[in-house]
Amino acid sequence: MNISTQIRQDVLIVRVEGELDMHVADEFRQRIDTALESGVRHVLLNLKGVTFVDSSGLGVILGRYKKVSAAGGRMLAANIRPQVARVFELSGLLKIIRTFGTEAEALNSL
Amino acid sequence: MNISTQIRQDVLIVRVEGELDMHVADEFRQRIDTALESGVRHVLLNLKGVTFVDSSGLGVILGRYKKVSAAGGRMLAANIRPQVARVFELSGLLKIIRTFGTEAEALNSL
Amino acid sequence: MASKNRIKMSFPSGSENVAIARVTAAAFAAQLDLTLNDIEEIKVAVSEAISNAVIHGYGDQPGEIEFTLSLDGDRLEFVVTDYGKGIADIEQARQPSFSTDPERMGLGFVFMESFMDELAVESAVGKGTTVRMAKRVPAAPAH
Amino acid sequence: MASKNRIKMSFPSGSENVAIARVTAAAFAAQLDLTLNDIEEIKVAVSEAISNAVIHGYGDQPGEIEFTLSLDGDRLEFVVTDYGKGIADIEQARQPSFSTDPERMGLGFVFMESFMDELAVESAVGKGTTVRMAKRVPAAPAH
Ligand SMILES: Nc1ncnc2c1ncn2[C@@H]1O[C@H](COP(=O)(O)OP(=O)(O)O)[C@@H](O)[C@H]1O
Ligand SMILES: Nc1ncnc2c1ncn2[C@@H]1O[C@H](COP(=O)(O)OP(=O)(O)O)[C@@H](O)[C@H]1O
Repeated sequence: MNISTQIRQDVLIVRVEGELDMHVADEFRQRIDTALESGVRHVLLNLKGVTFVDSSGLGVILGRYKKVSAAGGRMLAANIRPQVARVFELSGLLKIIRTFGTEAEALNSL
Repeated sequence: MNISTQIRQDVLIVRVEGELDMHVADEFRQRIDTALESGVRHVLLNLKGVTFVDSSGLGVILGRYKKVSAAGGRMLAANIRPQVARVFELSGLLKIIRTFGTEAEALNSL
Repeated sequence: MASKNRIKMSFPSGSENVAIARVTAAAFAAQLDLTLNDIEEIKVAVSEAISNAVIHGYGDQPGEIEFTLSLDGDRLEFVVTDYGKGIADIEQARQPSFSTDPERMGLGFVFMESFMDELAVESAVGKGTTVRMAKRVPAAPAH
Repeated sequence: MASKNRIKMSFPSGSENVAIARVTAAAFAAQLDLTLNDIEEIKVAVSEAISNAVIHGYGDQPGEIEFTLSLDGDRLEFVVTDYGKGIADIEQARQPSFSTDPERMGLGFVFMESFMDELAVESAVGKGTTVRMAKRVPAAPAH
């Protein structure tokens, strides 16, 4: 897994690459939580480079969603690959995290 | 493995995709040998889609080289990926089969 | 193309082996002419079963996981065994959203069930757990 | 990241299992921070050893192949065992271009030797063959 983060106004953009499973779950969680400490409001996950996700990866995303929404922010996702989207859908996460084709579209929606 | 063949004047162009190992060696050999029966002179292997080759795959290529050169023809290769080229090189095949960046360059050399 | 095959694997409990098992399962499944979707489903189901053995079966304890992949005609079967903690109430464990770990989603068995055609769980507390999953695919051999 | 790991596999002799073993080896090696070249070399060496077990060890006979992958610090080891025909003269067999099969190139051992840092062959006629290969890589764990 590779993660890079960028802050644009009150949005934390998280760009992830690789496979989101239990092996990387802790690091994935910590990287986002650390970046959240800088006091942004919303989170945009760019999942373009994510080739695999299972319930361990989804669990981290759901946890961050809860944190962000408890603080009044929104969580969005962009560039989800079709096979990853299916897993998101089955988990119910697509009902609470809006997805967009591109980062720009997601940012515009805020 | 996927193979398609095309005849251009006296050249049989063989475009291969996939992994050339012992599992596909027989089919690889037969496909080329059948196409050779139509009486072409030279063979051009386009290896663009070949992601892996080991000594079983090289053995088939060497066998075809011998057949073609015994009949006075030449064997050329185009679009070899770097990691595949290393295996070719170590086997000595690069000394007897000339390689080119593109099919067009290879055809021009004949 | 073989219509029967079987690979046995065994490895220590550890998160680094989840991806290896998943990749092996995908390569094993590629013997059949599957869609990318089918392969993805198999990878997720296998990932869940192996992750469960690591997380719930062994927790922080060392232990060995057995993973058997078999093909018989159009039926792909994956069996994951651990000799860990075991499951007291299998029916409850299989309920969507049920998890004994507050940090987890309780979706592992949901994914295994949705993505495979058969799922059977055997378990004995203190002895371990065996998860048997199978997928049937049209018998059109690849390559 | 674990600096020690070990996966045991066993499968029937058959050409369809060569790619599966190769892919598993690549996934296993990916625990370390290897170059694509290193991974490619491992794939070729493993492919040669497993192919030899299938082609020369068992020929057309059925038989079981054991494949063990281990990691210890910066050392990756791959061991391939068959219980087939065995090799009468190991030194001769390892010579470049030597093959008992006129259709083959006699390059299997050459590739294993060139692409790995250690190669050891044990064999007994009628009992089988074990090929042990190891590669040392800088201990910079990936992920
Ligand atoms: N191999 C196992 N060993 C022991 N308990 C298990 C095992 N697999 C599953 N369980 C139990 O079943 C519950 C539900 O599993 P699952 O649906 O995969 O969700 P999750 O992994 O998110 O908890 C787990 O929380 C755990 O209590
Ligand atoms: N697992 C094995 N069982 C029996 N004989 C083997 C085995 N591996 C290699 N050999 C013998 O060693 C020879 C050389 O092997 P190798 O260098 O891989 O070349 P090739 O596979 O092209 O023959 C083979 O031709 C065979 O006689």
